[in-house]
Amino acid sequence: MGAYFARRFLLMIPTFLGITFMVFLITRFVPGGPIEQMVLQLEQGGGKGGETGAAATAGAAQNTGRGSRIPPEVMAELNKKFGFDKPVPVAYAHWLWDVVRLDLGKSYKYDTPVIDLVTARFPVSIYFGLIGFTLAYLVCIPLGVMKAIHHGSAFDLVSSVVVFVGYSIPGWALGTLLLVYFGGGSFWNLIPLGGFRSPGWEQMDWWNKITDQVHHTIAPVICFAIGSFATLTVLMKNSLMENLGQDYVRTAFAKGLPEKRVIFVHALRNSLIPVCTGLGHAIGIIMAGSYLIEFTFNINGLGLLGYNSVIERDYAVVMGVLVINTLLVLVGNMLSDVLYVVVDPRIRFS
Amino acid sequence: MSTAAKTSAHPNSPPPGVVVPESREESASVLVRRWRKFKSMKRGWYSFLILLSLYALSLLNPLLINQRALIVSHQGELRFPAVTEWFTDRLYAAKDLGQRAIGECNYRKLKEQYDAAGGDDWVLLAPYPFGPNESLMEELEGRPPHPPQQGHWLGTDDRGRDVFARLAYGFRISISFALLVVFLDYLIGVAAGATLGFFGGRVDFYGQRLVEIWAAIPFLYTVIIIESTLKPGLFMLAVLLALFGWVGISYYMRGEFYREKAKDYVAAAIAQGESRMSIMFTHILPNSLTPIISFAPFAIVGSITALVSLDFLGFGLQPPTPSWGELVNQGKQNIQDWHLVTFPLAALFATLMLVVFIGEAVREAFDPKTYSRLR
Amino acid sequence: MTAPSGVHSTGGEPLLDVQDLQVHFPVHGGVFSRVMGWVKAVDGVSFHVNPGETLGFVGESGSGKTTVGRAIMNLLRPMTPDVHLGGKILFRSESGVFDLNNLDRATMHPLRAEISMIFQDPYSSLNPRMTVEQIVDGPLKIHTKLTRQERRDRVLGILDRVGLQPQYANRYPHEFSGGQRQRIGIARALATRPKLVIADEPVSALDVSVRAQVINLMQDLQDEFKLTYLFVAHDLSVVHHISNRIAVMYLGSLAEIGTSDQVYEAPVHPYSKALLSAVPQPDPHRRRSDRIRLQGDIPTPLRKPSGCGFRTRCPVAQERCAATVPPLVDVGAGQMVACPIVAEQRAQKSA
Amino acid sequence: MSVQPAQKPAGAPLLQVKNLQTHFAVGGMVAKAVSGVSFDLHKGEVLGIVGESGSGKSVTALSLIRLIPDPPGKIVGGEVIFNGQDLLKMPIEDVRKIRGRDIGMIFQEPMTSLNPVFTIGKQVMEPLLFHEKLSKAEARNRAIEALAGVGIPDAARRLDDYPHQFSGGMRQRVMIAMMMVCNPAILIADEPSTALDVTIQAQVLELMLDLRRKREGAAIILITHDLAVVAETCDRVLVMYGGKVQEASTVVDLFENPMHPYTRGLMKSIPHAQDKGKRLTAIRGNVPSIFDLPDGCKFCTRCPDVMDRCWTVEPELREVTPGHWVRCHLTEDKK
Repeated sequence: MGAYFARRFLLMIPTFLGITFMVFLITRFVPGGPIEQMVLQLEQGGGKGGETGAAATAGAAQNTGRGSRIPPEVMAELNKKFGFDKPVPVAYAHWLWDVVRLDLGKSYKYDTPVIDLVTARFPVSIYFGLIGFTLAYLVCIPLGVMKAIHHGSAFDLVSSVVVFVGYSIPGWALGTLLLVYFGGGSFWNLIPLGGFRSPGWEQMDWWNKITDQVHHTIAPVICFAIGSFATLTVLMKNSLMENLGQDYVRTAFAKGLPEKRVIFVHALRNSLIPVCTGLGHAIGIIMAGSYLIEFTFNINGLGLLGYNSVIERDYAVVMGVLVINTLLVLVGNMLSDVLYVVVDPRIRFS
Repeated sequence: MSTAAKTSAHPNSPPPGVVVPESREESASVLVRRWRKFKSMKRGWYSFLILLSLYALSLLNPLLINQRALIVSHQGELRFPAVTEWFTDRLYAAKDLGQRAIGECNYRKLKEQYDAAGGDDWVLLAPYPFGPNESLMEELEGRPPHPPQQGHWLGTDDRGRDVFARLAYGFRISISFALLVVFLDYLIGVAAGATLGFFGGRVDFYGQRLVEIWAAIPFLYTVIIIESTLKPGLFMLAVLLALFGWVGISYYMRGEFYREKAKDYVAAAIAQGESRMSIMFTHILPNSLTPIISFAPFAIVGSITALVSLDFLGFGLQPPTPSWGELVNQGKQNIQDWHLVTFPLAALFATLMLVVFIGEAVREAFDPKTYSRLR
Repeated sequence: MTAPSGVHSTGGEPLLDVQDLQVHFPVHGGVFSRVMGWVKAVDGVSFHVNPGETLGFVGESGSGKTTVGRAIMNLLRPMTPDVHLGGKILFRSESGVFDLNNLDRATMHPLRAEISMIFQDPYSSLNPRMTVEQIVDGPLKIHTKLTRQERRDRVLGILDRVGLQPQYANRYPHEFSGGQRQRIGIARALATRPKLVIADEPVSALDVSVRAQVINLMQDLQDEFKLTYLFVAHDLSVVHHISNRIAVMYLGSLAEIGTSDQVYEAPVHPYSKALLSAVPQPDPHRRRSDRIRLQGDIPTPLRKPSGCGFRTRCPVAQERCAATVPPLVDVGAGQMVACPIVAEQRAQKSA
Repeated sequence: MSVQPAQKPAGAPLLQVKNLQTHFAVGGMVAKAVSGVSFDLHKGEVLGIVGESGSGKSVTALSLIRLIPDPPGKIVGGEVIFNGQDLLKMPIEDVRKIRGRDIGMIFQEPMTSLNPVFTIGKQVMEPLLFHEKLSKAEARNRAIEALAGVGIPDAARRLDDYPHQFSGGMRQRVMIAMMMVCNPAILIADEPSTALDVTIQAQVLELMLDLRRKREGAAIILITHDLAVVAETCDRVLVMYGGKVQEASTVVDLFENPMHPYTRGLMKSIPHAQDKGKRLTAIRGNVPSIFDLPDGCKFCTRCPDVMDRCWTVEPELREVTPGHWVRCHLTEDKK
């Protein structure tokens, strides 16, 4: 078992290297990179910020061809700054060495260290993701258990329809629907158009702080939760039903145990194994969801940061977000393995 | 059952007039029986028929939903602008058909013009005479997006393009795209899983580690990065998604290969001297496809969702490709225009729902489980 | 090893001569999945099979009896990567003597027409997606140059011989009962007219009333086609019934080998004795009161006891049993026993 | 009508089964897995139920304590009288109080019959905690006792082990300990030794028979397909085929004088040492699927002595000689 975990842990290293190197390579060889962005800014008389988004990118891309107006010394300096003067492996090694020292570089757009940007946004993403996931587990596990126990009943059939519907609506799609219908467009005005908190939240009293936070939380959290709602419920149901048909359940009944004990102690304990081990992988799902849902609700989390940095070719940030994202996935997988060992004695002792 | 079966099941022949109950099942291969079972499940079967006919219909979109006329009779000469454009990309200039305008002919106006002139010339428009990429800003009043109205039941988008036309073309693209992605997923996943499962040992051990590494890549973000930089077309995007989508299938396949390989019919095949390839492809593969096939509809749901999500983020197919996700994105920017969000999402929802129904039926047909209860 | 003459033994050279066969399966572990240990499923087994006879192989689960059969069929290398095979498996083919343990795929290939196998599980041993005809035709297609029609005639002929109507040829395995499926398996094994048939628990999964049919069928076919059987089973009464000689295996080694009556009526090895005394008798008047109760379970082959594998459960074990692996010793009339203690007792008695 | 042993033991039967019927519905077809089985179980006896796959022997055993999976199974009729009460009509909660306390049951598959995520100790203690309301400490001691009693070495330590740390034979011992820990009056064993090796099988059967030593008057129902096991362990035996009892008698009587053609066929199918080399006398044909049973005698399709009326008229189970019951038209004629 020690070897198992050692192996899992060692595997994280090549995984991390593989992914980051691949993306690093891509950022090297595509047009519209940070140099072009800088060139563009220099040509426009410098200055940061200003026009952002897709328009700026498009402009940069068009400008690449005629960057010759910049003096070669300046170009060389720029290249040096971004490490473009070195061969890719060397540049990657430099970058990696910096990452090991927790230096993720500097965002050219915000002119701040990437690590600060990331640590500032990270709690926001985790806040929505965790609440959403907890909500999903809190609803789906009891629901799945109920469906298994009352398999074939009206309740089971009706809730199956709900589950199907949930499966057919991506979380962000539900989010846009909520925004259009409840965000004060042409219909009701029940939820804010997005954001993590209202502007001026810091100045509110504690009661308003809480209500404002809840107000901003409800819609995104529902969208987060719905993403895993169907799979989780069905997984729980099938897992329990499968276990109810196992021989050991028959043994438990043959011992004369009450039905409640057989279902909720013997069968449930076993059927929670696949559900529990999914918890670790949830981190990866939270991250993937955050790109879409933070984009939908305009929440300033890690996902939106990553999204914007891609659009603005802010590669230091792109790489930084990727590093964090990859690490989270890897830690999540590791967590899943640990949970597996904790909940299943067969693994623990082999 | 045939009489032969009867004699063997009952070596004693009954006296005349006595009917011995017999198994009613007729001889059929596993696949045939599963297909019959699938057909017997009404909801899934009808969903399948509906989706299949809609998709077939959508393949004829250029003849049904098109601003270009099907037939134009001008000065005794027949022209087929829709078909011509479909197969050759050739367009008719306005002046060639007697319309006083610059650029491509506007066939709706041409029809009005011919009708007004009352001559021998005539125009047969498509049933829904608006195209997916055609801006209607000049014809409609007000600024786009136009709300639903007479002639444009689903309104127009922010560039004045007909939403219904874009939805219909978007459907065709979504389904085609999903089928392509799932096909590629299966190609890679089955090959990888089968190789690992069949050879086992060190091949499997190191292969599995590689697969684990690959599976840990933050898929969506990486696709976004690649998308934003390489801007691939539909096929390359499908390949890109497939590259990240095959892992689950390979796990299933590997497991199935391991399970099937341990069965004695494989040992029998080796014992009789079958080649490795034959064992892999004619013996094990057909027997291990079952769970994979029942998984396919859900993979299609995943692919459609992935495409729409990427389009929504602006990293999907290149504009001006008609796309559901792009419409929703517009709707998110203009939340007072409810039709931009509602209709594409309704289309998405209905499509996914149909596929899910099919998936449920396929799963039931391929992997039937009877859950029993003790008390 | 000198050959004890079997009942049907035609004398002369044995058809199969297995010398010091070893089959060790690797156990992987650690970070890089290195080989951490070996499961010695078969550990130095020698025996021979004369043409036309039936050698019965008995033993409990984990004894390695099935692995012996699979080693002869050369099934282990393609199925299990890194398996270690030692010793020799000499097979007397029409074209000479081959060591099956050291053949490449190409050289082995033609021999597969001469050796075939009947499997235990009538359900998993037939490919569910193939019709009966395709299944029985499989070996013919590979090993003969017959035309389609000739092969078909031959398939129908074999099916008829094993008691299946020709109408069954186009049916799928799931449409048959266990006994019928086993007949299909036998038909497949006989399609190429092999000389040696390895029957791996061919009747264990069958209902009692059908079991006798299949045993009879196998005996009839043996007479008709001059087959040689290696009959692996755990049911001693069946093995005794069908075999000329019986080999008893325990934990990867042979405990005893001798004629069927020698082993069944007068076993010498303590394990054979215990095994026989444990077999329930279908006669209420002969209830055993003298049953030898073995203590404990069979040890796992991964952690085999040193010396004699049976010493942990053996009623007559002595200290020296832990020292060396006992060799097979002739205790008279060709009966070979791997136990020095009983061998000495025998010698003293007869002296 | 119930089957009586030749020598009636004193007192009322411990368990009376009357006309038990259990059906299974699969894919629109109904299989009469058990159709009208009746028998008595007396104190202190070992009753064997022998039959092949599909004969209904296991379903009979499971039906006794209502452990029939529903769907697809259903007990559709009959009575199972224990302590003057009909188990089939009782509220299921009351049956649960009898299971494990008064009637224990052992299953065939030792590998899957124990819960993999709980320790052996927890599982063996459960019946004590629920039926005898013992404290944890008391239950623990009794569990150790029980495990030691079935020959598990170092029982006190192994209490905290999980099932996968035990071999198949050891798991079956744990199973026996678990089902006998409350000293039940009846132990139902459904092929308890089939999945085990011969040397282990002997140990397990002996352990079970030990129950009678521990509790006076305890009875055992042993389900098996192996006539030899019956001969070695049982006092009385029912031979089942096609969901019906075809023959019932004492073991000695059955082996000395088998009357039903099926029983005779079964006995001749087993190789006997003295007949080595001879052909076995096999029963022709295959065991019919329980969905395709004939209307008349269930064995008519394979019977060597079949007559025309066997196809249409099912014979009654009759007492041909004292204590020896047979369901066959031939024995009717004899009488």
